[in-house]
Amino acid sequence: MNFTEVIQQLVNGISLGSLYGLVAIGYTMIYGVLRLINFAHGDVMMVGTYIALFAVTTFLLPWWAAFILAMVLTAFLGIAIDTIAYKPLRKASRISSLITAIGVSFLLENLFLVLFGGVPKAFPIPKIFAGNFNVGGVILPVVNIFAPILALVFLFILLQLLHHTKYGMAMRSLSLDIETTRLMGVNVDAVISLVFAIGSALAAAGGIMWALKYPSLNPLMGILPGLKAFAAAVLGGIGDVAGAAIGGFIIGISEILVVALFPELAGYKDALAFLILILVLLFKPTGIMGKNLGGRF
Amino acid sequence: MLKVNNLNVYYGVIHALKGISFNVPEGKIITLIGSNGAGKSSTLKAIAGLVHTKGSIKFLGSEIVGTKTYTIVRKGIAKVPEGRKIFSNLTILENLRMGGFNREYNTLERGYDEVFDLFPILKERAKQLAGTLSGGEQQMLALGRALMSKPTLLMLDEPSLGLAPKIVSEVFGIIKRLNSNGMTILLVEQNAAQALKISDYGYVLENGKIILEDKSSNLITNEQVRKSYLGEI
Amino acid sequence: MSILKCDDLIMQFGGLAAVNHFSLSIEAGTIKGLIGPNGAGKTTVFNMITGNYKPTSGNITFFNESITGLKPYKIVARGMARTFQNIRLFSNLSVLDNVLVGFHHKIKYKLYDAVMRLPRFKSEERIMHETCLQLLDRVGLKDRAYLKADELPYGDQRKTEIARALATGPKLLLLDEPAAGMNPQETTDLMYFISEIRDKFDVTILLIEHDMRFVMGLCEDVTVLDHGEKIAEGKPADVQKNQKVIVAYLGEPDA
Amino acid sequence: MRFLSKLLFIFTIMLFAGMASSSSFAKTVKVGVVLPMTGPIASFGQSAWKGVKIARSLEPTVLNGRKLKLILLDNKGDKVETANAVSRLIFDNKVSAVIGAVASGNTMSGAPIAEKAHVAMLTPASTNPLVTKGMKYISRVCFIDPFQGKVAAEYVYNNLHAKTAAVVVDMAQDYSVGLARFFMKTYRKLGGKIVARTFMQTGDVDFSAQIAVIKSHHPDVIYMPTYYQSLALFARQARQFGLKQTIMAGDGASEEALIKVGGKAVNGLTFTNHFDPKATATPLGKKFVKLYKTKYHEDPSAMAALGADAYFVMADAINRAGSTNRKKINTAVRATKDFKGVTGIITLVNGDPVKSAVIQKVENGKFVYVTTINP
Amino acid sequence: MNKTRNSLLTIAAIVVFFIFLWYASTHFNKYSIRIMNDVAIFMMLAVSYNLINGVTGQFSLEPNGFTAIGAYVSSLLTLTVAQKHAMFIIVPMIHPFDTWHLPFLAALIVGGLVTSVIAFVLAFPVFRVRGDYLAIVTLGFGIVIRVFSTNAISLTNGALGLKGISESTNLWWSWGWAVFSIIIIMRLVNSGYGRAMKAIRDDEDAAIAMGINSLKIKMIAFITSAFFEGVAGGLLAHLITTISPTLFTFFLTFNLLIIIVVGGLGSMTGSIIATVMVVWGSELLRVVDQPMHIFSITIPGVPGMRMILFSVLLIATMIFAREGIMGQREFSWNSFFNMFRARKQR
Repeated sequence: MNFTEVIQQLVNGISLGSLYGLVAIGYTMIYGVLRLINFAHGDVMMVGTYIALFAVTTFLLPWWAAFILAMVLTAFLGIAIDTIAYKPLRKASRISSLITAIGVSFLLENLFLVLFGGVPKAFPIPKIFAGNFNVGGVILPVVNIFAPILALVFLFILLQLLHHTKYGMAMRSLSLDIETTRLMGVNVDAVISLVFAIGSALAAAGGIMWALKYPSLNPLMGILPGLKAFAAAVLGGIGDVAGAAIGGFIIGISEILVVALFPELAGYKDALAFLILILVLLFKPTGIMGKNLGGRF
Repeated sequence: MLKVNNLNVYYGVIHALKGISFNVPEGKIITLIGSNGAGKSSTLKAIAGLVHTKGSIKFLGSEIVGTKTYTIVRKGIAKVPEGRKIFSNLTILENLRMGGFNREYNTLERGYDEVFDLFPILKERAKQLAGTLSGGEQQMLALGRALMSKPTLLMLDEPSLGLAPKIVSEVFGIIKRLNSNGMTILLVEQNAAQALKISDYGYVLENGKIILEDKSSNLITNEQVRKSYLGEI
Repeated sequence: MSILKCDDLIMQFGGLAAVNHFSLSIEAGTIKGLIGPNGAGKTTVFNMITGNYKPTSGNITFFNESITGLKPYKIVARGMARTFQNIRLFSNLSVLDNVLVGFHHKIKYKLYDAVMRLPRFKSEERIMHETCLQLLDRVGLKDRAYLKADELPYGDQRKTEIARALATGPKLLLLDEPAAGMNPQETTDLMYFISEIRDKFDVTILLIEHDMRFVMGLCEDVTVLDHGEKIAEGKPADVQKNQKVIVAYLGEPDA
Repeated sequence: MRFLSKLLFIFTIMLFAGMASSSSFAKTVKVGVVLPMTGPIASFGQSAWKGVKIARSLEPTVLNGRKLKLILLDNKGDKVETANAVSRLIFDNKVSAVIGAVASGNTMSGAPIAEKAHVAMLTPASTNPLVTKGMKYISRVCFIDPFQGKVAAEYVYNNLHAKTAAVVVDMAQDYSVGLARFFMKTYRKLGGKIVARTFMQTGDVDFSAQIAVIKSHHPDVIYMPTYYQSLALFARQARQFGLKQTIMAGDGASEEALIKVGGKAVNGLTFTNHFDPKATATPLGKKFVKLYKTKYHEDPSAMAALGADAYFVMADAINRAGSTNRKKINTAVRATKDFKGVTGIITLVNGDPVKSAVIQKVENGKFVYVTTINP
Repeated sequence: MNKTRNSLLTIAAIVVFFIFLWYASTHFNKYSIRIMNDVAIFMMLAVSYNLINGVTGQFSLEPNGFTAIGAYVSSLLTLTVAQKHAMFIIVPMIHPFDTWHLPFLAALIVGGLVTSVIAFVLAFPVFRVRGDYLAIVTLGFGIVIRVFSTNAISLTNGALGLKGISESTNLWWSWGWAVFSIIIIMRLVNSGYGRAMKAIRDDEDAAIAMGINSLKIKMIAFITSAFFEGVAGGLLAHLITTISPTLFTFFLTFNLLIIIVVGGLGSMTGSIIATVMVVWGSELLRVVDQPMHIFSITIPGVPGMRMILFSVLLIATMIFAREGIMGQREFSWNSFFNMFRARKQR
């Protein structure tokens, strides 16, 4: 493989990684606050892309309006899932909420299978995302550039939110000590809802990017990216937002590079995320960015 | 200002508070003393709405049993929790910001200034992570954080816990100063001598019941108080 | 004879010394109290002795053998057992099963004995059950043996926890605030209970307690801890009069 | 315990409902259908079921007016569920014959049950040669992998004059593995050269690495016998990264979604198929395509056509058997000769059809007919 | 006295059950027999899964991976040499595995043992840390196994899977193993080891403080689970006679999770009841996929409705009936008789 190709693959990897990263952020935030592995998160991403699809094809909205609408509606879906399925179980054992999360995941998948069928739906790509750049032989599809930029912009906004707004601070303090956060006069339930809203909206954003890059939608599309994003979240030190993004990049890049460098191992790609995860856990159980403090975010 | 009537708290099988009643008049320092496990912390938690409570707590005339903590805080009750519980991964300024969570944005700066006036050391280290502070500084931060919500009633849970004697007297000095500026204070302490010295009125708790109440100046010399602490048979 | 010796223990958490240059020695057959205000580092000392924490420096010897840094379950096998500050029973198990767990390290039958229900398993389990019921009888819990632990009243939960610790066959028993959350009557009962246990089971006891009446009435020897350091040691009556102790507890009257 | 009684109550209601639904219609002929309606391969089952339903509305009765009742069981694309479903149809619902399943692996887990019970099992789309091998009661209406692979190799070598080929194999699909193997065998025999072999997994969406490998070997053609989901995305990315060679595929490409998802990138994509809606030679096929289009506003996919053929062949066999006797039906199924079905003229030999393959191509966003290759 | 009575009753119940099996195997239709086989295998899986998840309280998501290992190992061992040579058409099987051939029972046991060994290797790093890591690693492990079985063609035949596996599993084998595994696991649970497992579940620190080597006990539970899950995988493979990587997705694990939670985490009796309910119930629920005729009203069938209903039931169970059917209680003859006695008195 020559230099151009390496660069080419690296760019591909970064753009794939940014999608994992966006989904992983939601995982990590929800885990940070509730210590809940939200298995339905990948399916929330799927729902987000379907909303965007219908907004564009059925309601004929311009793409940017459709994307915003999808993020907003998915945010409400996240809040609804939390309120209906997880909130009654706050004080129950963690395994109960985990199983509920699995149930929600099943429900979303099967509901969409029945409603919209298993045949993939094509996602219409707006003109501005359709083109390519060619930089010295390296072909850069617009989406591949746009996805990491968008991911970094969202990450930046989120970090600003976490560090410079009172609700962001409340999220950080919530992940450390719920009772004391209550004492500050914070409506903790509202903040948890906000966490679900942000996580879900980012998942929708990730899903839409996913659909722009791989414009084939089906109700089970969220499962594997969801699991890999989760691996990314753990890899980055679960609970750490920037870590989740980094974990996403690591997994995305290594998946692409391993296949590119060792084509014979292409089949093992899906196992890679988890093999990396197992290795990291062996040597640094708290993940790459994880500190051994109680603190998160 | 605060009227507690027949307050009961249960933790599973443990009946932690067995129907206690007391008053906190405006502008005073009231202290609850007693040995560990007597129910002092439970009382404060009950007032702050952190535990499931039976009975009545009236703050400025309105019933607050059953309301959410954030409503209670907005009404003007702040609590400095036992063991300080500062947010160690937030900076000092952010901790103060959390304390002033429901405060209008334009009054925040004034709030910071007030706290920094009281605790100059915090100003110097405003951008540091709170986890790097020493025990005494953490206690000051916790106190400052509580003040940020502009409380009319400040509750302190064991502010002297684990602090060196010199720092303890410093903290109590500040409490006294706050009071003289008009703040009503409900203080829970194991360090009875100090607490009684600065307070106006005291209640002695034992096993979830109030066994004694009197003016602090009287309690300080009371033999029974001494007994319940050092135990004499 | 001194059965437990702590030499110059230091325990640091992130640079902060929770326990500083702490030394202790316990004579066989005594009841020793470890007291001090909240946050003084008493539980940390316990956790070091029982192997939950590895001391930053210092040495712990038990029957003249070093147990510093040994895993907790290995220390139990050498004859030390503990209870917890806020009772930590196996809440879904019966009282009998809770106590039987205490016997675990003495089990000699192997996995296959258990699975095949070989005579060795049967006889050992039978003996264990009998011993256990006897133990429960001696601590007055026999009629509660088949109740679930979390269905017991508080006082009995405390007794069960002590019985469970006794089942491990300890020479040294560590009790972390046994009287916490008890009313005066229960506390008095517990005092008799503990001193009875010392005699019946021939154990040495080290206990942390806040209730001074309890400590003064029960302990033959008291060590006072404040800010991770030992500030006094001796007979309860002497310690009670110690000015440093009074200050630690009641605060400096004229600070 | 209250919870238990509630659940029991729910189950009791379901039992009654179940009995109610199975006890009516004495004069019908019951045929079971096992398809994946949920789960990872739900799209195939759903497509096939559409075809079956259209076919039934064209020919709802058999044996001079007895209604043919279809009992559809979902196998979730799972082997255990398939075995259960086939078993349930045969022993519980007492069907006269079974149609299904679609993926070869699933069909093979149900096949031994039908075989032992002497019930005809007719699969619309299981192309693996092993499905019918050594079986007396398992048949199919689709051609088999070796034939398709061979046809593709011959077409690529002879008609497209491609001397070198790269092959992309979906390691998770026995279908793909099989086709690739037979393609390569024939292609090499013809004198072609396989210059690159790359792998993927069902569900993969990113093919940039595979594309890079293929690109560096400059093949004349890319043979990618996978399903349309991967094909569409592969084609998009291949065109994006400047790979301009013709992509040759198998019948897995035949689904409108290929064009919808693939867009312009799939133009020129050529594939072997069971049938072409525009080149249906039989009257039945024309009727079917017409009705399908009015109902679903799109051309039937090969999967739908095969589903329909499975139904038609089965109905025809029941008519010829003249009874609902399971063995007789199977004999009739197996004796199908020159049946003018939707996908062509079907003659079964040992359960496998001898029938022509169609070469199709995508042009300007439409499937167009290229040629028919007879066996 | 009660003890002898109870063990006699247990033996009698087992005998009665096997007489029933004999009756079933000769009189029931094959569909019912198949469902009974499924129930037995799932029961075995559920009970062993419950050992690690419910009894020991370690949240693990391993069954699909372990079942796959057992299924592959035992199938590869029972397939004849000729079958293997005929089946591995892409790449021949690695020597000397292709020459090995064992009878059914031996193959099952070897399958279980191999699974146990892998469990040991996996558990060693994982049990060093507490918390959700076990769940994550075992979940990932399941995916690794699936990917491995698709790609290690020279060992597993890849996506083509294995076919023509002898249909050796019948009611005797499946229920024999199910009863055997239940007895073994119950005996384990009702021994000092089981008490230690429950102690770890309730409070690991306290358990360690009582002299329990928690790593060792967790290992015992995990490896025992693994063994029986491996054997169950073998039984499953020899029931449906064909296996391929897609058979062992985490849907299998989730199904089992549902079973043990609905039954009551930690209760073997609960798992047993719930297996029957879930496996049989999901077959019953098929009616909602089809048009229904109740009192001459026709409700059109929606294929897939079954899975939606299933998910909703699962969520509802967790919210409204978290304890499951049995909580942590177990069936015992004494309580059985007490139930009647109590009724009579009323």
